[in-house]
This record gives sequence, C-alpha cells and structure tokens, in this order.
Amino acid sequence: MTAAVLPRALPTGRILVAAILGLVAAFALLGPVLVPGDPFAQSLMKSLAGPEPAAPFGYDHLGRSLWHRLVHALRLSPLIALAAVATAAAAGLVLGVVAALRGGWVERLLVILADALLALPGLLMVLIVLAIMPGTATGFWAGLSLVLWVEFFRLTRATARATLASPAVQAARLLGFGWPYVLRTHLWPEIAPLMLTAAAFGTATAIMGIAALGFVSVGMRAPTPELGLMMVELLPYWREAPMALLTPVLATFALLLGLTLLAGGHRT
Amino acid sequence: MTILVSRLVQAVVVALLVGAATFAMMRSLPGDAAWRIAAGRYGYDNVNVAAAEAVRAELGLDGPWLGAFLQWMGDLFRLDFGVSLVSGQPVIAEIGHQLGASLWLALAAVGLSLVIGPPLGILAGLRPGSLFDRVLLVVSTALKAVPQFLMALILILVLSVQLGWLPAAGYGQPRHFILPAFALALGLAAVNARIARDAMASVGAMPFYAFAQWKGLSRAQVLWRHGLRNVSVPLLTYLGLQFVLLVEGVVVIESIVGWPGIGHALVHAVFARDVPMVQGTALMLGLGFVLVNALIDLLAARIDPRGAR
Amino acid sequence: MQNPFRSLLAGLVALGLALPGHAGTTLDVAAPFEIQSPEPSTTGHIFTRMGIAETLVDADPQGRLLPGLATGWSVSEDGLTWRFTLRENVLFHDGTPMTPATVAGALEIARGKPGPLASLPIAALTPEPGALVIALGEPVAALPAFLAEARAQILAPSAYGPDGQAVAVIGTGPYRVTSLTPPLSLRATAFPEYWGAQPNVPAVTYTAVGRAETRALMAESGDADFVFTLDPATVTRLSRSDAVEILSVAIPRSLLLKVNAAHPFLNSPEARRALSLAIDRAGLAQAVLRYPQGADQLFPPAMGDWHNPALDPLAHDPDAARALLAGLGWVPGPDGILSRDGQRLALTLTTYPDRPELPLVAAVLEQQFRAIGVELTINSTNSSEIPAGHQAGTLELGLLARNFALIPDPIGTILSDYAPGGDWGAMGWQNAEIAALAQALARGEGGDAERARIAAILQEQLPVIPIAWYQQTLAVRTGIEGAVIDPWERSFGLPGLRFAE
Amino acid sequence: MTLLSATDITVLDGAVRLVAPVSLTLNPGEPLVILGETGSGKSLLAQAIMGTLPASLRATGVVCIGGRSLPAGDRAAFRGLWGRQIAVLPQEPWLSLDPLMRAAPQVAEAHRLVRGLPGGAARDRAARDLQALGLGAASALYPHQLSGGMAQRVAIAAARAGGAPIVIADEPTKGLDAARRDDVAELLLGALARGGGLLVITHDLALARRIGGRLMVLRDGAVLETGATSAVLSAPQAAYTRELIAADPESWSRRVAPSEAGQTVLEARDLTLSRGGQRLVDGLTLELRAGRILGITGPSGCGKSSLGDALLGMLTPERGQITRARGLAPTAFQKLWQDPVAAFPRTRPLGQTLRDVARLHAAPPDRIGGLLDRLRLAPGLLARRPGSVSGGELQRLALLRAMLAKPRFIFADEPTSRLDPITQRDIIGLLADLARSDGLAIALVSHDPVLIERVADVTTCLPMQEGRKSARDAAIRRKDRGMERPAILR
Repeated sequence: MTAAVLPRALPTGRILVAAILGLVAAFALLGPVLVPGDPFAQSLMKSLAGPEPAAPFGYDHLGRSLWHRLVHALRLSPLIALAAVATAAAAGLVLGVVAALRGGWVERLLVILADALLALPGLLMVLIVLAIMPGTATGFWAGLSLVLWVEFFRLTRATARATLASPAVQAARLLGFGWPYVLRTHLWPEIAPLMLTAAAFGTATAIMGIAALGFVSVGMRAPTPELGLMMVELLPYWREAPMALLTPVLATFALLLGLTLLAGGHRT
Repeated sequence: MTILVSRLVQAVVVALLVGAATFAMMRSLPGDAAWRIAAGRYGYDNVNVAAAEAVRAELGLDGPWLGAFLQWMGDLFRLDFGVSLVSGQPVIAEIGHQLGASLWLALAAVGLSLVIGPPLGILAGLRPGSLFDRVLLVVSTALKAVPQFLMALILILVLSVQLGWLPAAGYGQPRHFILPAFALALGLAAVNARIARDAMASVGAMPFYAFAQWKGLSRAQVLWRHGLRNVSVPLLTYLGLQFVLLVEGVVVIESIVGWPGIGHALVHAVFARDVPMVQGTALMLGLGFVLVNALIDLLAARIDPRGAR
Repeated sequence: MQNPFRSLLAGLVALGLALPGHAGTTLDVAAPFEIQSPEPSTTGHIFTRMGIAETLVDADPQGRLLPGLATGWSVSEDGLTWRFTLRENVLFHDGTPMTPATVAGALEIARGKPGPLASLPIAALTPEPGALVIALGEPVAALPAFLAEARAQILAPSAYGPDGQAVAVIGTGPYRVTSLTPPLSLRATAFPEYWGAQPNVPAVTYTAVGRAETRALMAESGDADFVFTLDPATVTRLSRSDAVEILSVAIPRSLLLKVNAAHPFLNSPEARRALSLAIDRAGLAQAVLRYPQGADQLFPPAMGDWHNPALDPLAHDPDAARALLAGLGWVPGPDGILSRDGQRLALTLTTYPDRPELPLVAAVLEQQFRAIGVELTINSTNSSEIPAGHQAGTLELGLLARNFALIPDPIGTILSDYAPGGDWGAMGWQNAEIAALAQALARGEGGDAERARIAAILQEQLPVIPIAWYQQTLAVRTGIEGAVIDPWERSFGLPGLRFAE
Repeated sequence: MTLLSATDITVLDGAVRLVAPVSLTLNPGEPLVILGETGSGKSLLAQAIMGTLPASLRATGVVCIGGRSLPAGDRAAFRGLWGRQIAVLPQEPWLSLDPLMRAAPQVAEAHRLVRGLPGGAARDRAARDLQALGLGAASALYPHQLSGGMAQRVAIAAARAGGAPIVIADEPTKGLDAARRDDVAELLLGALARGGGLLVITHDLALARRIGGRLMVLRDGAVLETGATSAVLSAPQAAYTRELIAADPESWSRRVAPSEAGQTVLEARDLTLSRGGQRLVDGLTLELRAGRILGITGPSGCGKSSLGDALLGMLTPERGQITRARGLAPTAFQKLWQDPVAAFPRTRPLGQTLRDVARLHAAPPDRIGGLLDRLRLAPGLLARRPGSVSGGELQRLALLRAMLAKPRFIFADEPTSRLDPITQRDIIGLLADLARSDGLAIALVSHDPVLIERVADVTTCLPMQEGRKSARDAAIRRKDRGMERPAILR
C-alpha cells in the first residue's frame, strides 16, 4: 500500500495550504498594521455601513470595523486552539510513550480512560469544563486540551508500541543504546509526521468547536470578537448587509480549509 | 465476547467520568447554584431572593463534599438520575421525550450521508487517481472544512431565506427534517466518501481482488461479491467512531433549528446549570456511543470472521 | 458527482413541499419562552397567554381590570376583606365544575410557591357559596391586579400532584391542551364547553424558539403564523415583507441600568447623573433597538398615569458628565480613564444574554462610558447574577429589562423595587419618601400626585438609570385578522384571531 | 497444436525497456518454466502474456490464444480470456482468497458465473473439486483458517473452475515450506494430464526440476538460454545459469568445521519457552561454541525466533537456564533479522546509524571503512536510507553494524530467506568466514534443511509442539502478509 494508491493530499495541496494559511496568518498579524483601528470602537452612525479606507471590510451592526474584529477573532480562536493542541500533544505524547514503555496496568488504565473519553462528544466535555472553569478562554483551553489529548495519546501509543517492538529497536537495544537514543532516533521520526497531522486536525477541531459554541451562544461572550459569535450577531442583518455576515463565514472557511488540507485531506 | 467485556468496561468508565465531571460542575458553579436554578426555573423577570431560597430549601444544595459525592455516584449507578432542577420533572422522563426526536434526526442524517458518501467514494476508489477521484477529493475536503453549524447557516440562508423552499426551523413534520438532516449529512458524507474511497482503493489493490477477476468474474461481479463486503468493514467501524461527530453536530444543529432533542436540552441544561439534566444527557450520549459501537463490533465480527485485532 | 447529488436534493426538497401542512385550521405560535413543565409557577404565563388557563381577574390593554373567572369583587371598609363573586357554570377541561373550593385550593397552592401572591399578607382564603372571600392582614388595594397575574391561574384539583406541583394543565380557558411536550411544544384545540364565546381558530400550537434569528426566519417562511418578540433587525426586515404584518406597541417595560448606589464611586447622585449624561439614548435606540426614541424617564408612557410628562427629560451631554465627575474629584489618567486617590474609575457591568439586545446595549455603553473616562468591564452571564449580586452587595452595575407589569398594576413592582429597594430595583439606596408614597398607594390611598412625585424622585436621584422603553413586537402572517398586542404580556389574544377568507 | 504463442513481447516503463522482445510458445502436455531472479522481468513477461500488467506499464507484441490474436497492449481484450482460456494462479494464495468468504463459495462462484452452471450444480462441483484436492473438510472454512498449502489448493481449484486449458503460475511456491513445494508441483502437473498447457514462473530450481518440460532462463528482461529443463539444469550453457545453479544450496559443498572447537559462549539447559500462552520449546538443551555454527531448522511457527529471543535475553524462559560465558559484554550477543529493512531506523541515513554504533562502542574511526571493504560494500551506500538499498547489501550492512559491537555470538534469524540464491550464498559465506576468522558463535535459522545441512556444524531441529497448528498458521500469516486489512483500520 503505497502513496501511489492512496494519495495523501491534493497534488497541489502543499502550495494551497501554504497560500491559504499564510494569507489568514498574514491578515491576522498584519491587519492592524496595514489599517490601524480598534475592534471594540463603535460608531453607531456607521452601523452596517460599507467598506471605507479606515474599515476595509465595512462595519457591523454596532458600527465596529469588521476588519479589526476579524483580525481579533482570527487571533483569538487559533491562539486558544494552538495552546490547547500544544498542551494536548505534550500530554498525549508523554502518556503514550509511558503507556507503550511501561505496559501493564499503567497502559491498561490509560487506554480505558482514553476510550471512555472517546465515547463522550468533545463539545460536551468542553461545555462542562466551561461551566466549571472561571474564564471562557481558559475554560476553552482546558476543555479542548482534555478532549484533544486522547487522539495524540492513541497515535503515540500505537506508533510507539509498533516501533518499540520492531527489529530496529531490538537491534538498538542489543547494541547497547539506551531509551533516550531509541526515543530520539527511532520513535520520534515515526511519530513526528503523525503529530503534525493530528495537530492540524486538532487545531481545526478546536477552532470549529469554539465557533460552534459561539454560534449557539454558549461560547465566547459578547462583545469579544469571535468567529461564531460574529456570525450569529450578524445573521439578523443578512438582508441588509450580506457581506458583513459573509466576512466571518469566509474567514472561518479559509482557516479550516487550510488546516484540513494541512492535516492531509483525509483522515479517519 | 471479549469485545463486549471491553465495551462494558468502557461504559462503566464513561459513567464514572460523567458522574465525576457533573459532580464537579455542581460543586463549582460560579456563583450560587440556587440562584442559577431559580433563574432557569422562574425566568429573569421573576428570579429574586424568595425564589432562590425556595430552590435552596428544596434541593439541599449545601453539605459535606465526600458524602455528597458518594451519594451522587451511588444514585448514578442505581440509574437514579434525579429530577431536573429547572422543570422539576424526572430526568429520565425528560430524556425519554427528547431522545426520540434526536434519534430520528441522527438516523435521517446517517441514512442520507450513507446514500451520498459511500457510493461516490466507491466509484472514486475503483479508479484511484482519475479525474473523478480528484474532484471528489477536492469536494470532500472542502465540505469537511465546513463545520456543521456553518453548513446549517449556509443551508438556512440559501434554502430557507433566499429560496424559501424549506422551513428554517420547527419540528413535527417530515419537511422539517430535510434541512437539519442535510446540514449534518453533508459533513458526514464528505468523510464517509473518503473512507469508502480509501477502502475501495485499498481493496481494489489487494491480490484477491485481482484474482477474482482472473477467475473470470466481470468487474461488476467482483465489485458486488468481493468489493462491497470488504469495503463495508472499515466503513462500518468508522461509522461507529463517527457517532461522536454526529452527536456533536446534533447538539449544535438542534440548538440552531430549535429541534426538541437531547442536544438542545443539553445546551439548555448547561446554560441553566441544570446539572442532573447535564448528567443524564451526557450519560445517554456516552452510553449511546458505547452501545452503537458494541453493536458495530458484533456486526463487524459477523462480516469479518478474522476476529478483533 | 454533481448530478446525483443535485437530483437527490431536488427530490427531497420536492418531498418536503409536497407534504401537507396544516395551515387553515391550526394557528402556529412561536415565542421565546420554553415550556418547563405543567407547573404554573414556572410556565403559567404560557398557559394564560395561549388561552388555556384563566385567572379570576382579567385586564384590558389599558391595564383596566375586567371580570375573568370572577364576575365582580368588592372590598370591606377597612380594606381587609375581599369578596370575589365567581362565574357560574364554568367547567374545567376535565369536565369537572369550577367551585369556590377548587378556586380556593388553586390559589392556596399558588401562594405557597414563589411569586407575587406569596408576598401578600393573606390571612385566609375562604370558599363561600358562589364566591371566594380573601382576608388580608393589611390593606392591599391592588389585590385584584395580583389575582390577574398568570401564576394565580385557576387549575382543576386533578391538575396537582400530592406535593402541590402541577402534573397536568387542566384549566378553564377556550383552548384545551392536547399534547404538552416540554420544553418546546404544546398543542391545544378549542374547548367546546368553554363558558365564553368559542374561538374562531379551532386549533393552536405553541413552539418555543429561543433564538430570535430563528423566530424571524420562521415568520418569514410562514412556518409560524404568530411570532412573538422579534429582534430589532428583524423588525426592519420583516416590515418590508408582504408575507407578514408587524405589530408593535409600547409596553410597561424599561431597559435600565441598575446602579449600586452604595458603591464608593456611585454613591452620589452627581456620579449617577454623570453616567446618565454619558448615554446617547437616541443613537442607541435608533441603531441598536431601532426604536424611534430613547427613554427620558423611568416609566414609559405605556404605564399611563405613572408616566410624568412634566419631568425634565434625561439628556445626552458628555461634557456635562465630565464636568460632574471632575467636580467629584476624578482626574483623567494617561489612557483617558479617570482616577481618584489612585483608584481607577473602573466598573463591572453585569448583564444577561437572554434578551439579545442587552449585550449589544452593554457593548455600546462600554464605549460611551469610555468617552467620559469610565472603564467598563462587561460580564454577560446568567440573569441570576444580578439579584444574587444585589443580595451579596457585590454588584456594581447591572443592565436589565424590567417589567413594571408583572401584575397589571405597576404598584406591585414599584413596591418591591424602590420601597426601599429590591433585587431588580434600587440597590444601596433608600428614600423614605418613596417608601411612604408607594405604601400609601398600595393601600389604595393617594393618586396621580403621589405617582408623579415618585417619578420625580427617581429622576432626580437616579438609583437606576433609564435607557430605553420597550416596544413589544409581533409578526402575524398576512391573512390573519384580529391580532392585538397585550402590553401587559398576559395574553396572545388567540381567541380573537381569525383566518381571512 | 500450440495452445499459446507470444511473439516479440516487450514491456516498457515510459522509455525504459523492462522486458526485451521475448517470444515463447506453450504446447499441450509440455510445461514451460521461466526461471529468473527478482528483477529479471519474469513476472512482467507473464503479466504481459496474461494481460494483467499494472496500468503504468506498456506492453507490445502479439499473444495468440485459442486461435485469437491479441495485441499485448490491449489489456481489455484479455479480460474475456481470464478463467475461460487462462487460469492464473496467484503468487500468494492466502492474499488471493477473499478473506470474508468461505472457501467453497470462492470456487463455486467461478463455476456459476464463469462456466454458467446453475447455483446448486456449481456448489456441487465446487465441493467435488475441493474433495478431489483433499480439502473436503476445509470447504466451510475462511481463508484465515486455512494453512498455506490448503490456501494454495483452494486457489488452484478456484482458478481452474472456469475450465481454462492454460494454467499460468507465478511463483507458486512463494512463502511455502520446502515440504509443500512438491505438493504444488504435483498439482500443477495434474493440469497437464488433460492436455492443458502449463507456464510456471519461478526462481526456485527445485521446483523447476520437479516441473520439467522446457526451461527459459531470464535475466534483465532478456532470455539467456532455453532448452529442455533437465538438459539446461544439468549442463547450463550461460555463465549466469551456471552461477544460479551453483548458488542453490543443493550444489554447495559441505562446510568443514574448524577442527578445534572454541570455548563455550552460551549454554542453554532444559529450556522451555512459551509465548502468548502457547508452549513453543520444551526442554531444549544446547551449547554454542566460538567458531561453530549451530543450525536451527523446523517448520514455520515452531518457535525458532522465540528461541533466538530467549538466547539474546529478550524473552524470559518459562523453565531452564541460559548461561553466558563470563566476562562478555551484554552487547557481545547480536542478531540478524529476516527483513533487514525493518532492522534499521527507517528515516535515518545508514551511515549515521553506523556511526552512532561506532561511537557507542568506541570503535576506531577507520573501523567502519575496514568492515565495508571486508563485507564488499560500497562506501556510497552510507548516504542512503534503508529503503533504498538492496536486500543483500542491507543484510551485509546489518552484519557490519553487529560487528561494530564486537560480538561473540550472532543469532541469524532466516537472514537470507528473502534474498535471491546468489546473494544468499554470499551472505551465508560471509557468516561462515566470520565464524572461522573471528571465532564467532553463530546460530543460523533457516527453513531450508539442505542449507542448514551444508553449513551448520551442529543442527537442532525444533519440532512442532502439539496443538500448535492454529497458532502456527497465525504466525505464518503474520509473516507472510504485509497487509491484512485496509490500512485505515490499523
């Protein structure tokens, strides 16, 4: 079963990924440099007004610049998502390796825990954690980390088990190499590409989750600019200002498309 | 047999996790739980000290930590989910109402996704690398990048608001199913199609697939007799995992279109801090996953006799 | 891949369109309130609105009390004994007759639960032949108005479980419940043995739709015939549509800023007035609420004689606001935020998203207060945080929508909110004069002069800062006649509706 | 009359010619054997004749079958011949049966759908076919419940059910034990009895000898020589053919052991091993001495690899004792694997891996270079990754890596079973040299008793333990199948 039979991504995928994610990142980072402004500043007279130099994407229903709100939103969700993914990846990696190395009841316990978490819808866990944690952003971070580590754990453990039982690792052990060497030269090169895929996928999942909960009004709170929240706020004005609603919709789609492509186009 | 035992263990741990999480939720409600519950019960116009005190007296919200936890888990394992803090109805009864609505929606969505996804995926998998395969890859990738709530939003804008073809919300008639079911199904179908495509491509590259043709069977006969059955196993297994995705979608979509299902109830319960309802619904969803996957395990074992490994 | 997909889609859509609706015989109502249970103390307002349950006393759109299940009432000289003559030949939906004893029993249960009745000094409820006698510990002039409130609805004895919780809705109204599926829907059909005129529409449904956008879409797509409460943007949009008719009426509900007057930053009337001057009510009303005007005093004109047209209207004048704050010793800091004795003028505003306009208004206020150097942190949370914060003394500012017509006589709300203060009213503020005036009014003493004085004191002291007066909006499908909005939010007026031929 | 004739068949990968113009004919009753090593183009030639080439390759030439002339490039035209004119036997019978279908229906479906028998008659025919092959009891089993030989016979029955007169078998003995080889040859020859044609593609001299008929030796896509099989094998004309024949263990001369045995390196007493609850080795005693080669042989799944793990300290014996000679470093015990690619970190350049080992064992800087020379390896290989080096070279690099650790004992677990005969002889020769010159104790595992007999000083034959059949099959399956299910599930 080689790459020829299962194309992992679009042939032009890499360029597309770089272009889309680069564009979104550039916008999020450089947006306010190009056009300085405040995502919270209102000018009610400009409610739903069209684009102008100070607000290239026009204004929302409260006369806040969509350009700047979008910049803020495109920093917020990815930041929370990346923080959660980093935490989850670190936890999953460590626990996965520990489980594969130690085996026995440590492994069994971790696997049972991971399996049980797998049975619970991620958004549900995030909702419960949000209800427990004081801050919304920290709540999202904690909740998403709790949900996402399972995937990293499972990947790491499966790969580590296979790799650690492989002749290559047996050979290294027979030759007298210690575990640190084995982990570095045998395990990490096998896990790293999987981690990238899982991280891209996890980031997309996290961003979707934040937006979805924002959209049903149980996520980030107004007036924080957040993608889902922006959409639900602008939905009533669809007829008056369709572009105002489409702006966050398209931005979300671009961001998620880039991440999905980065994750490899297909994944179970 | 071992499959079922491990699923049973999974179910028990799911229950433990849900119980612990909801207990923590109960104990750590920001602000006073009695106030929250009173607000959920009596509405913002009428929540006041008197209402909050009435709730506090009724629920006995104060008490020592450990005893309360043991009591909580004990109730859980006796399948006593208690009474909704908001409505005062037994949680079981409320969920009983809502489960049906969600189940129908989920079934409609899964059915629709199976009608759309796997046939296209198998068609693409029969000719890996063909134009059709590449187009399907692009379409399914794009669809996968659209979160379900966004899909619902787009469908509502296009089908309901602009074209006026379908009701944007509501429940009770068959036409109400179409929009939410599609919103859920398109995302599922995008992934289904990929799974089916990869499975088909991989089955198609297997020696037995070529050998069946060498025996003299026609392409269609080989696909029908040897292709579909082998593709169905990974597809089925994946469907089980997809259940979580489906449930998440149901939670979000139900809230958007006002579907009186378990997902809607869950979001509401979280918002109103109706912890027994959160516990009941979460447990139902988690155990639903375990049950569905146990059934799929059994079915897969029937189709694929090679055993679980 | 396009073709099979598209034809499938088209097929399903066609299927959806081909299925028979039930238009013509059934009227579908969509409103934001969820049905929690058959319990009147939580869900009663839906049952009275839908014409399923009734109260002893009724009210017209002007707030005048009318006979309901009681045909008339009288009070003794000392104001302590009320006698309500009960309507005869009234049947509950289970076929049992309404008797003085069942009425007394229903009210007895109602006053044991949280609600306006619980606060009344009722000494005894005594059934007498053809009448109910209520003995009070002290005079309550507005007692009939209290009995017009939804939670005082009269249900049959069989509606209650042994613990007094309602287990079924068995009322006396023109509609009888055929199915009740909390939290979202309810169906009812006309009750043939109703004591009054039969409704024109034989069947009604109620659907709880929490999201304003969704309600708007349902109104637009014709999926609901009668949509209660629309968000501002929808009103603008739907008013251009031929498919629906928009009704709008001023109601006795105000959007106001609850101020912790005990807070060191806010304990002088000047400080509160400064905040008030910072608010651009007209701009806010037009841009956010899409109302023609903002509130220039607490009581809206819809409250009739409580509205005092003679008051100096509240104005928008940021310069005056800054001057007032400067007079209190506040000095602008480098970032424009005022400070005094090393303390920044930073406040937390608590509000709740149940009413979608509140977070929006909060966001606007944040900017408008910043313009006079006041920093606002918005905490949009559960609605109970406001009364809870009031009780704990931790609330600083609360943005809320206050209904002055929980009962059709605002005196009930005034008493609980401002004499001296209450969960949804004044906080850390006491005014003996208001308390005395309000209590007198409650006993049935005094009239317009007392009401005007109360309004004037509130305008001067600003324990709460009025921002806007609410309009209730309603979308009715074109072709449905007879729709009126009840400003007291007691009824949808379903029996008066008819489908045009 | 000719059953099949192929004229000027070439196979091209783009502009690269993989098979030079080759012509052949197949006559009734006279088998044709195409002999060649991996990469000789023998399989491509067969595929071109059958019309089963992968889509990325192009074929030219003409194939005449049953009176019809088909251009070799027209793949679709061959489709109608499969099962009806040509019965194609697959390389790996296990992978060629639908894993989700019982054995009998896989035969019956060809009777029904190809030959056109009604359902009941097809089932009866299939049952009789299987009965005739001694598989009566196996007809209700799934492929994973069959042994390799049984699967091979089911596949033959299924391939022939369509009634095709010509049988083409591509490496029919791949993955089978030596003992099964003769059974397969017997079956294939059975097809000839009824006037059919037989084309066998193999690298296996023994099989070629058993089949007889005519032989065609292929190398680099070109025919080196043809002739009667017995004639070619007894008096090869081409140098390459001679080399090929010489590389067959049958032709090796017996190794002469050093007269004096060295000291004992490792000793196992009353060793009993179990794995996964299965008893593998029971009460085995053996001794390994410096300079000596211990041959270990036995059927697949008898516990050869587990014995190695135990000797190397990677598996704790259930009973018995393993004693290592005093004063030896733990790293003096090394191993060679059957699949050398799996024995190296996949993504690391080989040179880097070797330098890591050299550094760990404080080997002098020129040690790697010296060993490269000694093992006849080009230094350029060091820049490559394991996947892009040939199996023979990689196995020698694995040996080099083991040598860096200054071993006293090497457990060589089927080190040549995946290699071509000539390379096999090379590697085994190197091992024998090292045993002599460096005084290494070597345990050599092979399923080929002839090879062991020629090389080993002492031989241990591990018997199959009772009740181990199913576990053995599982073990074989794990080794044989790179892939059991779609990758998604793994």
